Amino acid sequence: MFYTIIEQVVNGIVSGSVYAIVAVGMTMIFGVLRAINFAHGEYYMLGTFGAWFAIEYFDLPYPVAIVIGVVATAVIAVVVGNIVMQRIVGAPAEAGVLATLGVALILQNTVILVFGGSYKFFSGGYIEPVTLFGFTLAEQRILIIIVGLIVFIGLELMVTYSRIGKAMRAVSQNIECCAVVGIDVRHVALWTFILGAGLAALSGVLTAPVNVSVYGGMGELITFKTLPIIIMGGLGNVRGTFVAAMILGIAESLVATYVGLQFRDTVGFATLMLVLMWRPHGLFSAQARF
Amino acid sequence: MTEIVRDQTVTAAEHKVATGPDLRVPFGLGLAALACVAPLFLGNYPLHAIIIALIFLLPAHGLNLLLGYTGLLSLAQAAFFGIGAYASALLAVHFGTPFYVNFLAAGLITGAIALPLGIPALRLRSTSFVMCTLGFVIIGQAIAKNWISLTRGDMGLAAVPRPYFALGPASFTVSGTVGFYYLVLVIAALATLAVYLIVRSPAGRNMIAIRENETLAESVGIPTWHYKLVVFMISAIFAGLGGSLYAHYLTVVSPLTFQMYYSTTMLIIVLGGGAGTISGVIFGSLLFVGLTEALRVAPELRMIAYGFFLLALVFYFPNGFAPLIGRFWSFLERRK
Amino acid sequence: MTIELSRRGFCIGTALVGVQAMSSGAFARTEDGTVKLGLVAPMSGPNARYGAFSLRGAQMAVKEITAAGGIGGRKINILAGDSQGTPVEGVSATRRLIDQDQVDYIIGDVSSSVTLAMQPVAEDAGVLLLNAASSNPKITYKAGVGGFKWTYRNYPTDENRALIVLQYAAEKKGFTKYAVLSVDSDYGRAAIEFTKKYLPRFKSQILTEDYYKEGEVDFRSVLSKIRDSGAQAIIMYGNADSTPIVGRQMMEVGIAGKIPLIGNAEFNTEKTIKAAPKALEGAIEAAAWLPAYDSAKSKAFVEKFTAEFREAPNNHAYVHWETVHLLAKAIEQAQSIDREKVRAALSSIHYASAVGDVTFDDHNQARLPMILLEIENGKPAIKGAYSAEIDYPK
Amino acid sequence: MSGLPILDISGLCKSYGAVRAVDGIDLHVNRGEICGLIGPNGSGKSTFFDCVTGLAKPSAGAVKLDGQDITGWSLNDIAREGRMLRSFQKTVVFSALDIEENLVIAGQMFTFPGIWSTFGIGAAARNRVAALRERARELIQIAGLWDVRFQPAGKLSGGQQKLIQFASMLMPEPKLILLDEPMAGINPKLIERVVDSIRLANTSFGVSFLIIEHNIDVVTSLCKRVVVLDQGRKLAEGTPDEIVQNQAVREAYLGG
Repeated sequence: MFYTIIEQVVNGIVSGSVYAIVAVGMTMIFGVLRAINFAHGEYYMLGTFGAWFAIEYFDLPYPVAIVIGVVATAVIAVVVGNIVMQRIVGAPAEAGVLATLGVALILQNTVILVFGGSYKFFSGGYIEPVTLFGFTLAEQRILIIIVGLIVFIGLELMVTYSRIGKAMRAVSQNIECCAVVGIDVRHVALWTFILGAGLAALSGVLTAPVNVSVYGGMGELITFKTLPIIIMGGLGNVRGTFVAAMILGIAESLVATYVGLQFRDTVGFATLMLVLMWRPHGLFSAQARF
Repeated sequence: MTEIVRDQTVTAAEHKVATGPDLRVPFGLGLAALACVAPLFLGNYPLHAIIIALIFLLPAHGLNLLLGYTGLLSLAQAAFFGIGAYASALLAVHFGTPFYVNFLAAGLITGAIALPLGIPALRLRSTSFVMCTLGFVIIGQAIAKNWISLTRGDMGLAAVPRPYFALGPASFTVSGTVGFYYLVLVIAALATLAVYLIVRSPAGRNMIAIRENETLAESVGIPTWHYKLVVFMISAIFAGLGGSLYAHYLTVVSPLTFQMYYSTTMLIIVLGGGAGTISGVIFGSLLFVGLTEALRVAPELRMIAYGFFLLALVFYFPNGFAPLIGRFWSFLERRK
Repeated sequence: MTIELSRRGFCIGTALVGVQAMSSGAFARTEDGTVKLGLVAPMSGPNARYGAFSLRGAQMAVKEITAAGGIGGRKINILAGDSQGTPVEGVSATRRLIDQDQVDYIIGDVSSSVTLAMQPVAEDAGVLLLNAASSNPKITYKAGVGGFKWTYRNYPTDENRALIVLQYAAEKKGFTKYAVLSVDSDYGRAAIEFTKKYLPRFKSQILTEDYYKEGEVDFRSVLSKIRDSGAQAIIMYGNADSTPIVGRQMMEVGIAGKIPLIGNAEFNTEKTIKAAPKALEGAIEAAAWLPAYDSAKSKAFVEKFTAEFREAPNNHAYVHWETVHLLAKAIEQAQSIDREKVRAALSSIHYASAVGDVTFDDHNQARLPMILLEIENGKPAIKGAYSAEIDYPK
Repeated sequence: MSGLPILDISGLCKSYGAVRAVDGIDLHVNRGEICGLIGPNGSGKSTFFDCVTGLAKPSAGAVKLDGQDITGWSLNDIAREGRMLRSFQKTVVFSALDIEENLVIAGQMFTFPGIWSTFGIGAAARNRVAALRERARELIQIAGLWDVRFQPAGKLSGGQQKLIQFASMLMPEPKLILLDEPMAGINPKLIERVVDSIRLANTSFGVSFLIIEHNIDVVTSLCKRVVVLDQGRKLAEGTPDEIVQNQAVREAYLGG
């Protein structure tokens, strides 16, 4: 019994790490752009497709495919960022929802148009199971947890020490003041968006080996998983998002075990609504951004 | 939250009426007459498209009251649409009640469910509120899937009967596209009238005040929270009524009715037509359905084109396409 | 000024397309003898992964028929309609095909709730609706003598499948304790419903019951639970794209090779087995068709499809390919494209499909052989083909 | 000018975490009086206003309006039930609506008995609105905004918006008005007009006022009694002359 619970918690942490990498990008984008990005899962999908393409068509090894997936997504993010995301800075919330939905439709269905709608098999990565402290995991999952930690530490360092990181923090705290002190808000918005999209792509490429199936519409689910996390984590709050992702991962895992897998996808929004009833501003105050 | 300037507010419209000869009344009457005779020259498929547009018009009217007039962005319309569809279908399938009973019950049940949901949700601000309303859709779907004894789960409720009316010994069933078209047309017209009356009432003015500046509205004594709750409920009732029509028209209700798709569709209709205007929403629903159907010409490019349409809408027509109609009027008046 | 112009242009353009699309209906029917066939399937959005194969399969069949000189000299023209897997879109697509494109026959949809919504539309228009991939039993409960005389289904229902799988697992393998892991859709739920109906007959029981959402990627928790539950096999009625994920994660939690999968979710394709060979070993499946099926017609289909699309066909590709051929045969036998005659021909058809003889019962439900297979040494081994009459609810 | 004070505040506190923005203030406004409230920036004036008018919940203390305890009431209840209205520091009007609509909205909740009756479309509702419109036009004329009455309020100058806001508050015949820096950011020429309007409202309509204002000339000319706040506490109270002479007040302003 006890072992089962511990094992499920470990399972939760594994899926929580995946959510964390995706959600952290989305929450940063929200912090700077103040827009809920309904297209965020699509960058996850693009990353996966980029890597799949590299492996399937050019027979490249998986580590190279990771780079290609992330870079390809970043390039697309530059285009989307310039054409769309920069322009929704300061627009009302519903404009952001519509614009990002539009982007999601375009990206998703363009991939379906180019590669066909059917699902593909992703055949890279390190899928052999290893046993660690009595728990069996695919090597890839250990990689995901490690990358998750690196991303978290890296982001913390970036927003504390680097120039662009400080600017991101500044913009997320007070957009009017930034214009006054000479921070180019649009520039910061673009870079935050590219970083966020890149992280989503990284998460996609890293999970592809364990998730195997790759298809154009796969991003939607990720978007819906991520939304409650970023709200719970306090919009724009990186640390809060990490904790919320872990909480959701573990809660989902326990619900899948003790209640039923069919309720798993409801956990995110159900937890969110309970949390909001208790603390209307999320678990972690949105004030403590980044 | 809503900084878009909606230039066609009630007052502006009122003064326009005062300032010059109004072409919109004859034009509106002409359009209504056209709608009445449409089945004479339209085939089943265009009629079907109009029926869908008119069904979607109901939840869109509801969302317009909420977003366009009160300034609250909600994605919950799909949840209430689904509740209305299920309520209506369950009544029809289990009890064989006549259409008007199902239809009204769907509205009442949806409103009754919206009230307790709105109380906690409306305490939330902006993004949290949006996500909470999206949560209603997701959780609604989970309930529809798992409360099998009531909803039959994923198997859905099939063979929902065509709308029938019973008055004493006489009964009458609406079948066929043309019959349904007239039924939906009448209901949509009544719904539009209802929205018009709400918007023109003193309450409508208070709603606009809340949209413009909530704190200021509070400071002049408007109980904003109560208004938001009432409007949330009204918008849910509209969605529920739309769901009822949907159930009787498509004859199938499944958990798929609880989909973000419907919420975003309503949002696109309202913003595409012009939030905060009634004619805009009517125009928006026809435009939306016309566009998605027209794009069937190229199935594989359809959703991509639709995505670009959304971007164009956001960036080039932030007030929707309704201001274009306004420009059309002033163009006509200049010609005279 | 330029912006103004282009905006106006855009609007007029949209309006024109709209008008063109709307003002149809009045066209005279072109009686040039062409067979107009509509295909409704999800082609955009997340459900496109099921629709893509359907269209390809159907298109390939049309190509073959055209290459062979058409149906008794008649050309065949296929028109696609996107349903997005949503009833309202499916009905719109169907209406368009019927009223605008004037098709006489429609094949579709994959999703059962879309098909259910299409049924009354086809019935009202008197257009033949031939379903090739929905398994909800209600579709043919309501068809033929059940009501909708224009609906036919060339696809097995879940009921037969559930019985055959359970019987084989109990009698040949001696399993009595099962865990359920099926897709949370009408398909997955209904199959388990029927399985439960037959459980007492084999003195078996279900220990755990879980349904996964389409597109689910994380099964570790539920698989760990199944591992600890003492189940002897996992009953899985699911979507093909989930099988490799489940397989890989079975390997992770250490039940691969110990607890086999039984049911139906394309356990048998080469790629799936390659994704998780150890987990799929011993899997038992009841399939309408499988790529490795040993018949000349089936093998030729797989070869041709792979050559054409650089991808191996799946079940949806096959059923749609076969259904187009089935329809062509009916039209040929009717020696007419008159819908009523074709319908009559279909009711009495004897069609030799790649897996066996196809006939229709009085509910317009195809009597189809179901192939039972087991994965042995990384290859599907066919254990027999079963066919059973359906007990329609009175 | 006898009897109970119209507004009686005792021991009002408001703390944000460890910070006590308002720290036990006692204050009253007599019936028919114009009372001034001054203090250096950050002395807690606005927080005090927010707590009194229900925009913020006070941590401790009591607020009595016309003898009735209104502590913890919401902003709209205080406005509607108590007829105590307030203005905001940043000028606020319903910017997309014209002046007349602004005023009608400001009066609606005082003529309709409840929120359900506002959904009414019958003659009763229409008559009520017509009466409001009538009064609105009068006030617009008094405020000298007749020429711009059909323009969206947001398009008007800051001073004109202040006048609209002031006229809005007169719509329901209030007992007491709390003004938060009514002269901030308006054209010196208009100051005279606003001062006159306040005086007129006080004398003709019998409205009592509590005014936060930095412009000491305005305070001296309008108020008979001035209260000074500093660091969340009441520092001094008296006639304008007494306050100007007060040593502690001078220190607070110069030293702060």
